[in-house]
Amino acid sequence: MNSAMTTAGNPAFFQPRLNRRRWMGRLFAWMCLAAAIAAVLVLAALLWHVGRQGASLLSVKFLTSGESTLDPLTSGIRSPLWGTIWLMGLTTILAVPIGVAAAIYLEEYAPDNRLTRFIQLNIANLAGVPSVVYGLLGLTVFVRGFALRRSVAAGAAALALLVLPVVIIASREALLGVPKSIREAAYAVGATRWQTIRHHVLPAAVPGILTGVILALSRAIGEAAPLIVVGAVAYMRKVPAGPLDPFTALPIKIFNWSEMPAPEFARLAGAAIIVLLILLLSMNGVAVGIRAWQQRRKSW
Amino acid sequence: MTAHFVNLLDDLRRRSLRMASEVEDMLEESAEVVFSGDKSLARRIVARDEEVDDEEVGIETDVIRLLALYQPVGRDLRLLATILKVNTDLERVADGVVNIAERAKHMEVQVPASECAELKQLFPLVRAALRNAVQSYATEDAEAARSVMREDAAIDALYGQIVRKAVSATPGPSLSIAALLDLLSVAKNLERIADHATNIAEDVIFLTSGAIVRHRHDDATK
Amino acid sequence: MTAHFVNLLDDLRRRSLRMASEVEDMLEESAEVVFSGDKSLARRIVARDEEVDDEEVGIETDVIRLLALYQPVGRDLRLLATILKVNTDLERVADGVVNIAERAKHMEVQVPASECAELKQLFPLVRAALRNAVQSYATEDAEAARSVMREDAAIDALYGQIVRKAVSATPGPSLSIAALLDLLSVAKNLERIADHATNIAEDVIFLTSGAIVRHRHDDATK
Amino acid sequence: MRGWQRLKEGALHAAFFACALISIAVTVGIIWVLFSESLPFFRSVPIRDFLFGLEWAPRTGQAYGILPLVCGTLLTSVLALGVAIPIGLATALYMSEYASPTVRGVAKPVFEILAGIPTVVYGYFALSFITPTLLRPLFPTIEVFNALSAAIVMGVMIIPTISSLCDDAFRAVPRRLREAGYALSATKLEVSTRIVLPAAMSGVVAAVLLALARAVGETGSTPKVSLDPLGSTQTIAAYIVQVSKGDAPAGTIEYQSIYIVGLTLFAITLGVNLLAQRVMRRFREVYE
Amino acid sequence: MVAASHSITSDGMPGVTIRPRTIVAEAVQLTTPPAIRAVDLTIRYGTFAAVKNVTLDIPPNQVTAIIGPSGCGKSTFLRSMNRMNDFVEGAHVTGQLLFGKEDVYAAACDPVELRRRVGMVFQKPNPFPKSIFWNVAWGPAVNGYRGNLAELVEEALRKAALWEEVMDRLNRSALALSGGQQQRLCIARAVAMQPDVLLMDEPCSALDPIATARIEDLIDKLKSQYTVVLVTHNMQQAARISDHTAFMLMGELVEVDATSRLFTMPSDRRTQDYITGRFG
Amino acid sequence: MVAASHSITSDGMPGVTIRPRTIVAEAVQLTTPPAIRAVDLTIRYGTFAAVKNVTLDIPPNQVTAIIGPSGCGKSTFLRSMNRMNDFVEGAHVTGQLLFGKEDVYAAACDPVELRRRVGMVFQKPNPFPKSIFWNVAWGPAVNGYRGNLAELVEEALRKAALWEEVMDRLNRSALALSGGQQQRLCIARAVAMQPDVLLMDEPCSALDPIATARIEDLIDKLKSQYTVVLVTHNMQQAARISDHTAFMLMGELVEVDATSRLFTMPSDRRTQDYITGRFG
Repeated sequence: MNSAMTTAGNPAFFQPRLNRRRWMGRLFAWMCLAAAIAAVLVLAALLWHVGRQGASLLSVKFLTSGESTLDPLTSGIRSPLWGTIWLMGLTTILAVPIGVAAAIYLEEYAPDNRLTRFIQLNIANLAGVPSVVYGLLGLTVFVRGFALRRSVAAGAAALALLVLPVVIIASREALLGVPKSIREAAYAVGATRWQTIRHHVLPAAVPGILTGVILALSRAIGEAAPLIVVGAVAYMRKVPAGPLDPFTALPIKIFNWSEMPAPEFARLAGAAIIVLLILLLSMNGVAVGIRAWQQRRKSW
Repeated sequence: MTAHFVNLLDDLRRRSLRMASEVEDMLEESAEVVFSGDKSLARRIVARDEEVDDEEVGIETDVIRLLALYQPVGRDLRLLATILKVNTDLERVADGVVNIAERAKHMEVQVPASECAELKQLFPLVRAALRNAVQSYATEDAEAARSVMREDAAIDALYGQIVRKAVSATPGPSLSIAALLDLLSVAKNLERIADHATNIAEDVIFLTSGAIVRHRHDDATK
Repeated sequence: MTAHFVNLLDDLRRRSLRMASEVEDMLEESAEVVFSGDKSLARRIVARDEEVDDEEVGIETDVIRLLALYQPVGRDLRLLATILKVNTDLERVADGVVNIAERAKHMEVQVPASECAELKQLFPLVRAALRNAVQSYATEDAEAARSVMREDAAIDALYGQIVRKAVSATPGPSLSIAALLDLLSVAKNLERIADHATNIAEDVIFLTSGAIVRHRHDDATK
Repeated sequence: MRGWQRLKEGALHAAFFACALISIAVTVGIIWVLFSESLPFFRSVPIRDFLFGLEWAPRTGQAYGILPLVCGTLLTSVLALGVAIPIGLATALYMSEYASPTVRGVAKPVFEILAGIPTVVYGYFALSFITPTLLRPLFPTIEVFNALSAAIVMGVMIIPTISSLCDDAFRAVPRRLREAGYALSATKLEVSTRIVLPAAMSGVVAAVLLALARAVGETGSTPKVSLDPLGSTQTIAAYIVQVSKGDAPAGTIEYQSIYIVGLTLFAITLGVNLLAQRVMRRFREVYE
Repeated sequence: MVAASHSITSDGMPGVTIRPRTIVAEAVQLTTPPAIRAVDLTIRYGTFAAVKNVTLDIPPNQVTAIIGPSGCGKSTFLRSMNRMNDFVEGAHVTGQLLFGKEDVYAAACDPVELRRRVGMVFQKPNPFPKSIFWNVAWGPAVNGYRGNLAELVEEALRKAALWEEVMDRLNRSALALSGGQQQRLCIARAVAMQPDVLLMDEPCSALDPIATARIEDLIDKLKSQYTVVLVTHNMQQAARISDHTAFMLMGELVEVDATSRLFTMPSDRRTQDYITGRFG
Repeated sequence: MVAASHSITSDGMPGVTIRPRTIVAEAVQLTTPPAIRAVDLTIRYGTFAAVKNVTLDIPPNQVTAIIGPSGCGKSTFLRSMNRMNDFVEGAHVTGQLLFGKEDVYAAACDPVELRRRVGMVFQKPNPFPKSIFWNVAWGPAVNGYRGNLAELVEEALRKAALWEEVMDRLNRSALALSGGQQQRLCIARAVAMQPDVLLMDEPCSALDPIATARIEDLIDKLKSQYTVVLVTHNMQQAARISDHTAFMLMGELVEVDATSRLFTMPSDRRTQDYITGRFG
């Protein structure tokens, strides 16, 4: 390095103290790792605790039988499970088409004006509104206003409104991820706006939209508060036969059981949680899978 | 755009070679004029020179154009520079040929054969020099170019002989001063044409090796 | 990198102008040799020509280098092309000057003053032509260049006069054929130097306007 | 464009626009519902008492001061942030700066699972594990429904929110900035804390605010008013759930109170969210 | 409608089929009428005029390059020719832009139809994330091409000098191609629409010198069949491949000339300064 | 550790401080010892050899350009000189890379210390999102600079020909500068560390021709004080600014020569083909 040519300045002015810096760096890295591990440990503790409480109660019978008032430990989760399935189905049907359509409008059609900016700001805020408030909205509008009473439809409608902003935001992100150059390419070969969206933008965004939708639903599946407010019943043996029937749902049952003082209810809650978590994990798994597949495919 | 440029460069090189063979032709014809006194042929040579002049300007314009548009480097640049230099030399050769033809045209009184012997020797030598130089240019053969440069000495010697003979000549009725001057002028022009042939050979060496050997013949011809 | 290139280009141009004034100097000195017969001066001219030769090669190398490295366009390219062409002409002028000095050196028998009258006229004309051409090159003045081209006719006329006088001369003890030939050779070289001056003027017109006016003096000098 | 094509384009445009307007309808709905249902509340309770009253006892029908509820909510949330910020931030730094791609590939989904676990599960975890197993040995006087365990659980619950948003913010810092740091003879620690962290600071702040909003909005534990974390507190969301569970008949003051309390919650979260969005926008401007 | 695209005249709008070759030359100094003619064209973004009073003829079947420093408006000008600026918020055009006899900015002009006839190639290769075949075939298919799609695709790929390289993997994803191949695919895609004019917006700026050379060779070949307008900030590229060069500066057209003339004898001082790098 | 850095000998490793000026010139043909010397250097990513057996001397206080087609290994080679390749997963180096007398890849060499003496400028301008002042001052501050920071910043900005433009807004964000100014700021930032060598990885590829010209002028000025190694895929740029040019192809060093020689008389056929664009 030819110190003869270090004409600029005096290197003696530097005091890099490399050893100290190296040591600090290592310490910091270990601290960060410890924090990450702590977070994972909590998850492990939670799973371990839930598993210890509920695993022994799990069986096919647990899924298919109703709640027993005589012996709590023979109770099953037939009606809350079906209630949850009903809720998810209806929520998807209500929220996804509207959410995706709104996202398409905002990304592909909307001019950059005040109304658009207001809609965007509004959606971002809706996403942050506590779920309980959606419960209140559902209670007033659907349960009483539309006279749906305390039905699956009312609960699903409230949940649909709850996930709508999340679906819109996720879909917008997915649409935004489709490069502008693809749209330009399509327009440049004489395609109309809808042709461009239909053939290029949507297909490219579908994995992202799907991931977003699944994650939004997996948020909805665990919500208890809005359903309680809308008026899901805590105790019910029947399975809803139609959208206007009363219902209960897994999280409500868990909430209900976990507040009971008797220890056997804690075990029941644990078992129900395992079922709920398995549902959730499989949905998450699908979403993660789609994302991984999409990232491998996407190379623009 | 390389393909396009390569074609353009090749076209230009071929144009330059065509001009070279045109000039060779003219030199051949000028010998005929000198020894036969064919005046119409002399006029044709003058006319051909005008074409050569036009072609010289055309080639030079194209060299500048290619330099501006394609910004060549390496061998391409050397080739363009060579074409430019050879171009100038060829134009000067053509000018020399015209001079010879003009002289020959008004050689009213024919130079006696005895005085012409060396000139008759000089013509083929110069023609060979030019032909070989052009040949080395066409084939980009540095060895051939070096032999052209070596042979220039013989031409210079022969020219010196002609001059010495003229200086010691006695002008008289059979050999007017005018005729003597014409003869010397033809010889001088031939000698200069051979110089231009040498220049072309030098340019060929530049083309093949990038070395400028002008004014350094001793090294180059080795 | 423009700043750097602009400096290099300017350096090269100044080098070319320095070479031009060197050659002008040599021409001036050669007149002295012719009319005073100063043999040591003649030798100095020959020595200076070697420097000019080296400088010519140097400038040409640099032109090629700048073309390869900076790939100039527009006026920069025209300037480089002009430098290249002027360079060749200057070297030829120097060669002409050397020829004159060589001739003058062995002008054993001095040419009688009567025969020299026109030559004495010719020298300053040619010197003026070269000076004006170089001047127009230095100032990039197309108008001055055109006037150089117009003035070439006078030089050609004077040269014709010298030739005609020589042809009609009677060689005798006071005027040997050798002396006559020397005289004619000096005149011829001067005439060719003037031609090169005209070439330089043509190059200046190319530099300023991009037009190649060679072989088309009628249009250009208007 | 053919005629029918033009028509189709126009119709689709209108349909998409209508869908976008639904989101506004939802907001309008929320605000209208909250206001219209809570207005009758002020017929029986003066606004001054509501805003500045220090006691919240709707059952007894006398005290309707919102402050205890807000305090309870904020106490729980701030405690939760105290747990979540250091761990979340350190985790995010580890994930984005130190972890190898393999570790990342495993850890990232784990954190996503953590983020996806429903509130009820965390509530169950707090009630049946943290309080009896972890806290009771330390603080024997602790109540079953206490603020500390709620805060810890809430903190754990929002760790993934913070770490994931911060991780995104750190990764949005272009690689070339890190390279610039290393090329200036910096160590990894210096690059992480003095280039990446400041560059992503507004993203970090936005993440914290969003986490706060989430904490505020979540159901925690149940009644009583105190600033003692070992005692039980009541949060706003929990109050609404509690009243709804009890099936209060429409028209009663208790029923109206859940709307006014919901309005308060809505106002707080809206404020926090708007702030977060402002910060976020500034963060995005830096790189886009 | 263009001559070759007779398959799509079925929409019963024959009124749009004005063909440039039927014009009686109004510009007498031109032997052939210009393919595109801008008359006093000004393009504003809000209050900022990106292109100011540009009047320029684009001669048919030649390559016209537009050069100039960043932000000189060259790209905006190019994109005005097939109305890609429509997607830019607040863009506003005054003056005339004639494509043949038709005013591109007249109310009667349908941009979708226009873009079919004025193809475009972009700065970064932007193939669709589809197969190579469908990249080329999509445009014609969507526009109701009723001939043999496979033949059309082959022809377009041949014209884009890509056929040999991809003929045995037409069903593979276009994204697997190299950058240079992708850009040639984009050219093939544009060519498959049988346009009259090809607009190219810095088509090589994302490519390495070797891929660039291939694209340049290709453009040179294409100009016998298409009018090419090329925006580039690479002056050497403009010099190498264009027949005409227009120099723009701060939204104004400073000089337009035959390329060989502009690069040896620019008539405007600013052009001189720009091409010799003395600018700014 | 290297000679100039005697301030860090406090770590008790005096044995490493061999100083190059004590060498009895081992390479007799060189008047000055090379600033950097690669001896049979091979760099692998996994099993792929990006750089193969390169032996090259980088002469001090001159500009050495490395050219070659994409993927020829030129960037990898450059980044090996200050061990920026350390951050690439699976990179593996064999052979020697000598910075003065010190083997850069020896266990005793601390890359953090090395990078202080071998600065780097990247392809895209990458200023920190901090003020202009702190962009320049950050590196020295982190490395315990004990002089007057303000003076150092001014000197560095002056050297990078940026002082005049930013002197009255040192506290404004560096991101508000134009691309060309940002790149000069990055050069100032590197210069402020008082390095011996400046590595530049296509420093102008993201800039327009005008900004490029300014950076090139700047590099020309800097070479009197620094050894500059420049990777570029713009051959013209290498021609314009470098004193020496090395041509790499598929990881191998094909030819290295004085730039003017390489661009007029390349000795290798492949170099000839590459510089005249006949490659590939």
